[in-house]
Amino acid sequence: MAGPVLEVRGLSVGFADGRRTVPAVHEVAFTLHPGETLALVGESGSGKSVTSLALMRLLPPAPRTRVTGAALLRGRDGTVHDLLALPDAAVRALRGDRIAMIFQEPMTSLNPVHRIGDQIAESVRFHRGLDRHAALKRAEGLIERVGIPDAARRLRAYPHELSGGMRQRVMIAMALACDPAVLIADEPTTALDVTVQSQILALLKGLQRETGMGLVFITHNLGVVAEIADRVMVMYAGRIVESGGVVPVMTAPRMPYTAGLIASVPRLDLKGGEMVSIPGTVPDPRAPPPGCAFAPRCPHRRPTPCDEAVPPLEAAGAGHDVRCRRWAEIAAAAAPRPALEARA
Amino acid sequence: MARFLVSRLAQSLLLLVLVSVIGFGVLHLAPGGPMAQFALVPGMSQAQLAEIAHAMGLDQPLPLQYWQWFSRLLVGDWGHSYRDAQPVLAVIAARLPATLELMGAAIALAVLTGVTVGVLGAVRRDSAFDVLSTAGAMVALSIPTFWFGLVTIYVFSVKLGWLPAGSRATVGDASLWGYVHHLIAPACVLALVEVAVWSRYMRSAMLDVIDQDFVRTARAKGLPERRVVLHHVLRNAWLPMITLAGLELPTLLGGALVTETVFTWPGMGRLFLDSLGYRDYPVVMGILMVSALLVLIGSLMADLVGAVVDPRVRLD
Amino acid sequence: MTDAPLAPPRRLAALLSRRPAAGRARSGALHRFLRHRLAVAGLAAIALMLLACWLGPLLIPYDQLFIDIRHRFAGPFAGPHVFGTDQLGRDLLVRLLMAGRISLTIGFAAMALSTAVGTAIGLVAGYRGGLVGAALMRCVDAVLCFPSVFLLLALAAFIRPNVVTITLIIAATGWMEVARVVQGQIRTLKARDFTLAAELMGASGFYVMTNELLRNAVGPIIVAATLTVARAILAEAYVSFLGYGIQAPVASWGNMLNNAQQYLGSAPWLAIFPGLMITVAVASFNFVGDGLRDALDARVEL
Amino acid sequence: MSQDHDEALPSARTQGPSRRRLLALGASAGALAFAGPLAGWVPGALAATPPTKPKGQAVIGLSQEPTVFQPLKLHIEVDEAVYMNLFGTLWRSNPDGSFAPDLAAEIPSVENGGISADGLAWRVKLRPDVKWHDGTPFTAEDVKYNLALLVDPKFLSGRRAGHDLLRDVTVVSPTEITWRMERPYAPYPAILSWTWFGPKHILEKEADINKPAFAQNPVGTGPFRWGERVPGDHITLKAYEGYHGPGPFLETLVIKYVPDLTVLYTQFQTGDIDYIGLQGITPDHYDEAKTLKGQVVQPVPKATIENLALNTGLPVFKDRAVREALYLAVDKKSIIEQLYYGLPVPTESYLPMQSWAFNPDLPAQSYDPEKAKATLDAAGWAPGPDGIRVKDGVRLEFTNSTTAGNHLREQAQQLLQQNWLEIGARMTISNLPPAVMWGDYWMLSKFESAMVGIDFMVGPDPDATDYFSSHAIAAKGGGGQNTTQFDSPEADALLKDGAATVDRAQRKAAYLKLQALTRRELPYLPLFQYAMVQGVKAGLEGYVPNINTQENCWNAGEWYWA
Repeated sequence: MAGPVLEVRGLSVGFADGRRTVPAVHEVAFTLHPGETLALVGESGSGKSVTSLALMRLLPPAPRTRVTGAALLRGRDGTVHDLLALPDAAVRALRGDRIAMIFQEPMTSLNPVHRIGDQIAESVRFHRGLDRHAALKRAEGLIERVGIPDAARRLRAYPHELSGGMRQRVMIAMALACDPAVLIADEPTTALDVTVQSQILALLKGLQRETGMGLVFITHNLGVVAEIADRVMVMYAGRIVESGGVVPVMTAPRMPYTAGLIASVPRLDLKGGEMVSIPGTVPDPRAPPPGCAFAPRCPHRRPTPCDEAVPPLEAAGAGHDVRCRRWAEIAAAAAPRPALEARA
Repeated sequence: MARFLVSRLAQSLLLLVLVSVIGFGVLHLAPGGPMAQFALVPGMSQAQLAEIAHAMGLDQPLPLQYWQWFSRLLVGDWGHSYRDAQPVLAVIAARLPATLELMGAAIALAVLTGVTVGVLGAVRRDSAFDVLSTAGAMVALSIPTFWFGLVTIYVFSVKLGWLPAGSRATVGDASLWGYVHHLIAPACVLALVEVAVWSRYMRSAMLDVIDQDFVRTARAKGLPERRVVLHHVLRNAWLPMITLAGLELPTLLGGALVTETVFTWPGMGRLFLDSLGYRDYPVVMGILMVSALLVLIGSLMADLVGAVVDPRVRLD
Repeated sequence: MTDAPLAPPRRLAALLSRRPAAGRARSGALHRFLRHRLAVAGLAAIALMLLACWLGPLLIPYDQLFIDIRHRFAGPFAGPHVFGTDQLGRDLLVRLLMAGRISLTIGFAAMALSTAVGTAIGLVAGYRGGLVGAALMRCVDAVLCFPSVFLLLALAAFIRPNVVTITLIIAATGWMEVARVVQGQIRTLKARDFTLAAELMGASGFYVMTNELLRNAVGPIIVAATLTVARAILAEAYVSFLGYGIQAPVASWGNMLNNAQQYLGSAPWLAIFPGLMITVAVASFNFVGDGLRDALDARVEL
Repeated sequence: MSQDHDEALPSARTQGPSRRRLLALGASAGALAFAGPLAGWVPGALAATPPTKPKGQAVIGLSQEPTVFQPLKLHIEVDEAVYMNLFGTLWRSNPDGSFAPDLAAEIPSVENGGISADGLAWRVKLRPDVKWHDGTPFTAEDVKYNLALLVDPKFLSGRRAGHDLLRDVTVVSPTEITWRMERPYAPYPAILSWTWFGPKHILEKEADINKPAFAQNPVGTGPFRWGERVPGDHITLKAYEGYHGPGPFLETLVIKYVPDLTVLYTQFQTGDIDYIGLQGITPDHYDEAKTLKGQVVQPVPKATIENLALNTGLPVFKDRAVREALYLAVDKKSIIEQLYYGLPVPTESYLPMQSWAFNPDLPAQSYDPEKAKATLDAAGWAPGPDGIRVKDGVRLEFTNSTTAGNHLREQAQQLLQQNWLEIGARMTISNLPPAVMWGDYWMLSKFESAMVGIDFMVGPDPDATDYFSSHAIAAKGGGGQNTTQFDSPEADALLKDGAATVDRAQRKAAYLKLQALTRRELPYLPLFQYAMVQGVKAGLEGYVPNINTQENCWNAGEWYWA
C-alpha cells in the first residue's frame, strides 16, 4: 500500500460558550490506510462524533468552534490536502467525493421531500458533472450495489416510503456515489434493529473489500467493533485513551475505561446475563477533572497519580497506546477478565 | 383524496351557512337601515315609506327575511343592490378584480421579500441583519396600515411627486406602466404587514429545518452552501408556508380593505365601506359571503397544494 | 437495548445546536424573559406610557379640551406647547396623553373581555369535546372566516360610539384566536394523565377545568392576551380613524389621526405624533408577547 | 334637503337653481344657454374659440360615486352630475336664474300662451330635431311616459311632489303636449328644470322598472352619450355628435370617483383631475390651492345653508328664550373665519342671498354671551349647582349630532360646546353614521339638536314648505322634512300664499315675512351660506359655476380646451 489515505495530527476542537471556549476534542491523531477499518469508540460526549464532523468540516464555522491541527487527505491524483486548512470551496470539492460520511439516524438523514434517486444522483452531478439522466443511471447502479431490490422503482421513492434499514442503505449508496477513499460511518447501525445491523455491517465490509476505501467506523458498541474493525481507538472526554489493533485492545484492554466498555457489551452467550454498566457519567467539558478524566468513575483510581495531571498516551505494546498512569500496575494485578464485571 | 375533498367541502358549506347567519344577524339587528335614503326624497310620506319597506320585504320578521334571502341564494340569486338595483354578483364582480390585483401584487411582494429576509435571517442567525430584520418585522406588524398609507401618500405623492396619489389608473392611460405606477404604493403598504409575517414564519421554519440531519447530509455531499440552503433547507421550510398563505387570507383581505380606503382603490373593500354607508344589505352580505368563500377556498387550496408538494402528506 | 447503559450523544446535539441551551431552562421563565432585550424594552415602554398617560396630564398646565382658536396649528418644539397645538388650538401633548388613557384602556379592557370569552369558550370546547365542542369551534371558524376588519366595521357602523361600545365590538372580533389557542391547549392537556387522575379522584368537571387545565394553559393564554392588547389598540385606531370610533372632543389616538389626515401637508405633526404613539404602544405589546412566548415556551401565533 | 359635506351619505338631495341677482352683474340676460363669465369667476386664459369637432378630454373628480343611471329613479345629488350631460330636461336653469329651453322649443309662459292665466293649463312645445343617442326621435310621447312614470306607485320615483298635481296629460302632436294642474303650484317650472327624461321606447320594455337593464347602457338626449363605467372608479362619456344644442366640444368627459377628499385634491394638484365637483376643495387646502400654477381656484357660493337644527318638540327647546340665548352664544365669527378660513358668508336667512326672495334686512346675530345669560336669567333658567341651568326641572342639556367623519363640522361642534358651556348649557356630541343619522333619527325627529347643511329651496324656487309647514312634520304623520317640528299657523299661511300664486312680487312679500318669522322663532340657528372652493385646470374654457344647479358641470357640453 502506498501509505495512509488519511492522516490526522493534533486535532483539537473547542466550542465557544459565551466568552470561554469549552474544549471538546484534544490532540487526536491517527492514520488510516486504504482498505483499513478504524473503529472510533466511546460513550456519548466522548468527542468521537465531533472528531468526525471536524474532519468533514461540518462543524459550525469559526467563532463558534475552534479547530486546530491537521487532517491530511490524499487526493485522487496523489496530492495531499489538509482538510482543516483548505478554503471552504476546496473542502466541498473533496467532501462527498474523496471523503464521505454516513450518519446515525437514517430516519432523519434523508431529505423527506426529494426522491432518493435524486438525492443520490445529486452528489455525482456535482462532483462528476454528470447530467441528471446519467447521474440517475449511476444512482440506480449504486442502489443495486447496496442491496436494494427493484432499484429502478426505488429510485423514484421518497424516504418515508422506505424502512430504516433501507434508508441506511440509501445513505451508504449516497456516500459511495463518488467512490470515496475514506468513508466515515458515524454510528450507522445504532438506530437499527439488531438483524438489520449485521446486514448493514456485512454490506459495509463487502463494499470496502470491493473499493478498497478506508473506513472510520464510529460506535459506542464494542460488540460491533469486533466484527468490523482492524484497529480500535477509544475516546473519553475528548481524548484518545487507548488505541491499537482490534485483537490486543479487545482481548487485553489496558485502560480501565476500555475494559468497562467491553464488559458492557450484552452477550448473547450469557443467557439472562446481567447488563454491566459503568457507573457515573461523562464529565462536564466545562469543568473537567484535574487529572485523568476517567478517574471519578474508575475502580482503580488512586488520588496519586490519577488526579495529578492529565496522563500522557503511553505505548503499551506494539502499536498499542494507552492513557493511564496505572495501566501496568492494573495489568499485572488483574485477571484477563477485568474486575469491573463484579461491580454489576 | 376524494373523501377528503367531500368532507372538506361539506364542512366549508356548513361554515358558509354559519357565516351568513352571523353576518345577516349583525347587519339587520343594528339600528339604521336602507330606508334612510328613501326618507329624504321630497314629498315622500310615511305611508309611502312603509310601502317601499314592504316591497323590499323589510317589514317582515328577521328569520323570515333571512330565509327568503338564503333560499334565493341557494338558487344563485344574490339579490339586487338597494342602491343601484344591479344584481349583487355583477356589482361585486366588477370590483373583485381590483382587489385581487392589489392582493396578488402585495402577496407576491410579501412572499418574495419576506422569504428572502426570513431565509437570510435564519442562515445568518444572530447576525446584525437577523436581529435588525426580526425587530423590524415586529415594528412593521405594529404600524397602523392606514397611517402608513397616509404617510406614504404624503411623502411619495405630495412631497416628492414620484407616485400617483391613489386610484387604479389615470383615466385614458391604458399603458402597463400606468397601472404598475398606481399599484406600487398601495401594494407596498398592504405588503408591509405581510412581509413581516412571512419573514417571521419563514425564519422560524428555516430554523426548524436548518439543524436537521438531512441538511448535514447534504453538506456532507459537498454541495455548495447555496444549494444546501435553497434545495434542501428551503424546499422543506416552505411547505408550512403554503398553509400560512391560506391562513393569512383573511388578514390580507382585511388589509386590502384598509389599503383600498386610504388609496381610493376601486376594489371590493371600498365597495364594502360605501355599501355599509348606504345600508345596502344585499351588497354587504354578498361581500361578506364572497370574502368568506375566498377564505375557505384559500385554505382548501392551501391544503391541497400542500398535499401535492409534500410527498409525505396523503389526503384521506 | 444497546443504548441502555450509554445514551446516544444528546449533549453533542445540545452543543451543536446554536439555540440557548435547554439546560438553562431551570433558571426560570423570568430569566428567559429578561434575556429578551426587546421584550424588556417593550415592558419598560409600556410602564413609561402608562405612567405618562395617567400622571403626565396632571403636570401639564393645559386642559385637553380647552379650545383656543387663535392659537391653532402652533408648531412643535417651539413656544409653550411642547408638541404644538391641534386644529382647535388645544395642547397636543396633553391630548396625546389623555388619548393614551382612552386607547390603552380600550386595549386592556378589550383584551380582558376577549380573553375571558375566548378562554371560556375554548375551555368548554376543549374539555367537553364532542358535539358541543365541535359546534363551538365551528362558530369560531365561522367568525374567523370574516376578515376581522370587515366584521369590526360592520359592527362599528351601527353602534353609538363610546368607550364601552368600542371596547365591546373590538372584543367581539378578537376572542376567536384565544378560544382556539385555549381549546388546542386544553385538548392536549386533557390527553395527559393528571386530568384523568383528578377525575378518578372524583373532581367535578368544573373543578378539573378551572384548577387543573386552566392553570396549565395559563402560559399560552397570557401570551395570547398580550398580543390581543396590541391588536385591540390597532383596531381602536382604525375604527376611530374612519370616524366610527371614539367621538370628539374626547381624544383617542385613532380619532386624533382622523382629524389630522387633511393637515398632513400643513401640520404634519398632528398626524405623526399619534401615529408614532400607536406604533410604539403596539410594538411594545408585541415585543412583550414575543418575549413571553419564549419565556413561557408557549407556541402561540396570532 | 339636508346636505352633508362628506362621503357616503344617503341624502337624496335634489335641490335646484335659484335666481342669482348679486353675482349676475355682467350676465347676458335672456334665453340663451350660455351666460358669460360670472363676476367672481375669472377664467384661466383669454377666451379662445371652441373647436369645430369634439376634441380632447376633461376629467371631473367627485368624492361620491354616481351609481343610478335611470334619471327618474330615486337617486342622490352626485348622480345628477351624469344626468346633466347624458340626459335632457325640458329646460334648464342659467346661472342668472332664468330658464333656457333644452328639449322644449320655448319656455311656456302666460305671455306666449304656454300657461293659462290661472296657472292651471299648460301647453309645452317641443323641439322637432331632438334624437335619442340610439337615433330614435324624441317626441311628446316620451314626455308623457316620463311624467306618468314619476308618479307610478310601483316605481321608486326620485320625486313625486309637484308631478302628482298633473291631470289629463295629452299628446297633441309629436312636438306638443298639454296638461292641467290640480292647483296652482309656483315651483313646478323649477322642478321641471331638473327632471331628466329617459327614452320611452326602451324603458317601457323593462321587465322590472325598478331594476332597469337600461342602467347598464343608458340612452339620453344630452351632449354626451354613454361610454363605459368602471365601477368604483370612473364613468366615461363620449361626445354625441347628433346633439341638438351647442357643443359638445370635448370628445370625452370622464367622471372619476375619488372618495377621499385629500387624495382628490392631490390628484387635482398633480393634474390627473381637471375639475373637482360637489364640495370641491376642502377649505383646509384653500390657501395652498390658491398658489397652484396651472389651476384656477376660487370660492363659489352654494345655495346650502349651514344650520343648527333644534328639535322644538323637546321641552328644553320649546322655550324661544333658550333658542335665542343659544344663538347669541354662538361664536359665529370664529367658526367662519378660523375653522372655515373665511370662505362662507354669515347669514340670518334660510335662503341663499342670491335668491330673489332673500331678505337682506334681518337682524344680524352677534356673539354676546352676557346677553345670552341675561336672556336665560330673564326666562327663569337659573344655574344649578354644577353650573348647568335648570328651569322647572328641565336641565339645559342636550346632544348634538351630525354625520360622523365631517371634520370641519366636528371642529365647529367642539367650539360650540365650549361656547354654550359658558352660558350654562351643556351640549354633548353624539355623531352617527349616515345611515343612522338620516334615517328615522332625523326624519322622525328623534335627535335633540343637529348640525346640518340644508338647501331649503325647491330647485331654484324659494318655496320651503317642506321644512316649515306644520303638515310636513314626519314625526306627527306628515309628509316632509320639518324635523325641527316647527309648528306655526303664521308660517303655514305664508307658505300657502307663496306657493299658490305665480306673481313674483306677491310671493316675495310672503317669503320676506317668513324669513323674519324664522329668524325670530329660530327653529334653526342659521350659521352661514356655504361657499365651495372650486377649481379647474387652466385652459378649460366654458366652465361656469351655477348656483342654481346641483353640480357645476351642468354645462360640460360647452367646455373646451383653449
